[in-house]
Amino acid sequence: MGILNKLDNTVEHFESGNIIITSMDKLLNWSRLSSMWQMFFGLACCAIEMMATSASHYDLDRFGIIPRPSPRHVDIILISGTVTLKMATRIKRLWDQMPEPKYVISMGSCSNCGGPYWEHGYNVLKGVDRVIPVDVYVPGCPPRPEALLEGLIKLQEKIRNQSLAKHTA
Amino acid sequence: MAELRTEELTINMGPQHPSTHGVLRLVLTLNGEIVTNVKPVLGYLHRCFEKHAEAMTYPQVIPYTDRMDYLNSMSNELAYVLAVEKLLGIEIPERVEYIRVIMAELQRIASHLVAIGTYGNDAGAFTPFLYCFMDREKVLELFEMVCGARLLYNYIWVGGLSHDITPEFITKTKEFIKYFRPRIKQVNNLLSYNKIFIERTANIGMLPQDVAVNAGVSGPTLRGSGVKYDLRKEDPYSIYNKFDFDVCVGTGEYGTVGDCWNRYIVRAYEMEQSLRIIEQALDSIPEGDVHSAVPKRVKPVAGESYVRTESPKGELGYYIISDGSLNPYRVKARSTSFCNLSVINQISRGHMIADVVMILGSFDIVLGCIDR
Amino acid sequence: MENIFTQWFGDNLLTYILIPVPIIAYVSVFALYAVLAERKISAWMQNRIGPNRTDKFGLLQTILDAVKLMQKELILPSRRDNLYFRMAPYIVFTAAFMGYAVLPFSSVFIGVDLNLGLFYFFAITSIGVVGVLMAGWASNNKYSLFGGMRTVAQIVSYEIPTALSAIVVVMLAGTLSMQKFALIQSGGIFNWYIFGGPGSPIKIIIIPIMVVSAVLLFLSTLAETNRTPFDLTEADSELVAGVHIEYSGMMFAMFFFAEYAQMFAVSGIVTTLFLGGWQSPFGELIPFLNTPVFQVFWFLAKGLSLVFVQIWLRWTLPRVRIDQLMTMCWKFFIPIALVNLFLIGLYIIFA
Amino acid sequence: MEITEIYNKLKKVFGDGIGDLKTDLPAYPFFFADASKINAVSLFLRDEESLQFDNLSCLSGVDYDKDNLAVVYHIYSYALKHNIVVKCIVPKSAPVVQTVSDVWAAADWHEREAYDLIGINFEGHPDLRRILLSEDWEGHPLRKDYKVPEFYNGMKVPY
Repeated sequence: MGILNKLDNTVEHFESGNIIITSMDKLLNWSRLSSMWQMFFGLACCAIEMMATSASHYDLDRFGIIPRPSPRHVDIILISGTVTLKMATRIKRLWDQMPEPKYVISMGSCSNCGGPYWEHGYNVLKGVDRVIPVDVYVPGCPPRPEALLEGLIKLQEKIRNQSLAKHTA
Repeated sequence: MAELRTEELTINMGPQHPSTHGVLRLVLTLNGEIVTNVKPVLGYLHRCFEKHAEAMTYPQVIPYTDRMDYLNSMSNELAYVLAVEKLLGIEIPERVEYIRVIMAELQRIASHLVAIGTYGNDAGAFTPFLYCFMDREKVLELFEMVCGARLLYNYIWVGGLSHDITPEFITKTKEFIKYFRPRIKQVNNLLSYNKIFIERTANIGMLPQDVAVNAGVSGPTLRGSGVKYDLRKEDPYSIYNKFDFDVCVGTGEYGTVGDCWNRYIVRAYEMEQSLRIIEQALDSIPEGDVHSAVPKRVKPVAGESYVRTESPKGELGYYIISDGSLNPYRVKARSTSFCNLSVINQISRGHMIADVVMILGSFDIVLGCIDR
Repeated sequence: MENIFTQWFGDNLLTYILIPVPIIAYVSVFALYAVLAERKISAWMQNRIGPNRTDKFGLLQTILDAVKLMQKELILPSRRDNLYFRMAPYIVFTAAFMGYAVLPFSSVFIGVDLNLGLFYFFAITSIGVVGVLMAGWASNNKYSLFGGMRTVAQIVSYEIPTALSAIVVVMLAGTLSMQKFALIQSGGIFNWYIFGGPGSPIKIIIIPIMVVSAVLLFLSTLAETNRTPFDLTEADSELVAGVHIEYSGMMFAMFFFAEYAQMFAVSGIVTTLFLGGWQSPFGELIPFLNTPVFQVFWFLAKGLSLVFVQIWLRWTLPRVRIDQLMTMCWKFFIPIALVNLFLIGLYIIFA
Repeated sequence: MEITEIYNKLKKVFGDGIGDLKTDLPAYPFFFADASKINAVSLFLRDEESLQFDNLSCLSGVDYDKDNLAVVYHIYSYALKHNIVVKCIVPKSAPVVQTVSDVWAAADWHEREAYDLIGINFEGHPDLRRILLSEDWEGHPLRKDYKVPEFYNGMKVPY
């Protein structure tokens, strides 16, 4: 029921240059990109790096990213680690439980493509994008905190370029 | 008055739950707030380690052991490499052994810091968690200095190490020891001896000695029950017999021996002992070449070996069967958390939901280690 | 003294419409910036920086959070209890705000100076419990149900020590009007009720009692607002997010803001009862500091310091368990409060 | 106590239930035990005063050779500080081994794991379900002839 969803049907016919739409875009995008609440959710090795990133040394709170335990409160989910076939359905469900607009960051090789488990991992899902759509892929095994920050900034850029008027992605 | 109908409530904790330390799922049966049954459901992180090990050559398995228990990669590597070396029957230069011990002990500190920090987080105190992570970051810097990686190192090779340590590493490590001693006290003051924390953990989740031994519980979890059993002393591997350190056991300073607080405090004490070992090792480290014993091709004769080591979480064993080829025929990891976790149902019955969280935290489980 | 709006506009409808405006404005700004303050203070305590990307020092952070939450999809669980699920956030939100009606911000500004002010406050903040229980029940989620039940047990229990320790002051002051509490404590810091209130030097003997009562009141109100170490409603590590586990977007924001609004409301009560309300600590020594504008300053300064203490406690202490919480209430707080009450009664009779 | 002493003691009690002691391989010497007597053997190992094997360190299921599966027990004594390795061999056609989970609680989950990954049935185990893989998984992945399924629950399994 968020504003965006309601507007979806009505603003189709606006040109992208409309001044009201663009300044509205700026505000809404700014708010979305600077308060990306993250799901308190870790899968495997990368989760430790994710924790290290939100801890004192790197401090994700600078970007307004705070971990929330309930999927209803969050904007982004960091798939931090190997997604097994047993877990894949649960991740799909978690993603379904998140309210729109929602974003997914796939952190680390395992969730990008299966990582070191791509060949013999009979229980490993080769890439979380087979289950849920991914916005940003962060490579590395595990990615350093700096790499994760870079990925988050890339996601912020992506959000910054979204618009009410035209549908991107 | 008509009789009230009551029924037990089944509540599903995890796989996404803030305090299951990963993707463990616990199915709790509750009578009000009292837990009547806990059914752990594992396997949400089953990454087929053993299948991979059969498909890889011996050195190629080392990165997978890293990823098994990702909080103490060095100890995992060490255990696996010791098992392979036992199959090969090769002599290791003394310098390598010293460096391995230093790394394993630093890793123990890093792992215990995460254990303590997340345990504080489970209890609702977020600040100690970040304090611990701050110190852990310092250990990771040391690791980064020797092998370039923060979390998964692939540092300990069969017969040697990937890189030698530098004199700078030694000075930095000494600085770290000097910095870290007072920090242990700080964390203890902030968390371990906090009245609320003691109330939450003391006399919760009692694990009697005989149950612990019978269920294969090991490491700080076992020592918290008052069993003075540390493989570094009892069955010394590598060169642990050269160092002087104490085995810490739960003493029942608060609560009773075998409860959550005693399991927790063993870790805090152990960090101090690890510092002692590192100090001794740094002082007496001999010169040598860390690559001299690295075999060109790791191809052991047919046979099998089982090596147990004391990882930060407990007894970590690798059982390797070789059929004389380049790949292991079978590698079975006797993972620590797997055995430690198996007693959870037994000891958390009759406690409250909040206590189950504390009991789970006191085992210091890592799902990568449980599910492999 | 007359309310300043009544002085300006007379006793008519316009006045009653205007009086809540500054209060609501204050509460909104406070709730927004208390969230930011919490994040900043916790960051400093933990050797971090805290939000700093939105404007200078992250000043716009919570505003942007709010704008973002407005955009979020409102997810309604399919097996909810529709009416209660939708009503709950409003009830919690309203209850938290209504308490402000009787907070004396200054000698010339109070929402409404009821002669039963304190009673009204306790009554109205209890309505929030109903909202929390509704939310817990209607979400059709076992975790939120647990959160709801815990909160009810907790708040209903803690009302008793709260009221008992407030009654200590009521007995001394002989009134229930919030404005009168503040008025009585005029004449400097030593006339505040935490130091025994105004009166002859013999009051020294009740200072320990009053300090204990003040601490009791503060701790029990802490429990009533569900802050750590008593935040069993949410209890991240056990109940995931407690009652608001199923609420998304603005509905969640309302719970969030209500919590912060309540933080100041209860601090205001402690301030008014024990810390002299809007009275300047210098009393008549510097009359300039006791003008109505400065009174607002003193009231906010005292209230916000208590809010700071709440935040400080939250980021230092672990959480207690539900049975320990109850034990603390029924076995320690209530007996101590009763003894206090008895001793004060003796003091009033004999002194 | 030396491994030969322990072996002789066991041999005396169980006779044919215990196979030959093999010492020619690197690492620990081991002996085979009859899969239908392993429970009694374990109970004896644990309760006999001079043995006191109170800790089962590891229980591994192995795809032993072309026709056989094996279960390997690494047993230690905390009190007397000695250890033995016992193996049970069972044919792939009827992989049934007696459970030891009533002797050592540690065996409970290990046996479930061996059942899950290798497909050994433990007779008398109280709760023999899959532990790591999903309940509806087919096959036992650590068998050498295991073929990875193409799809599981609609998700493609191979890369």
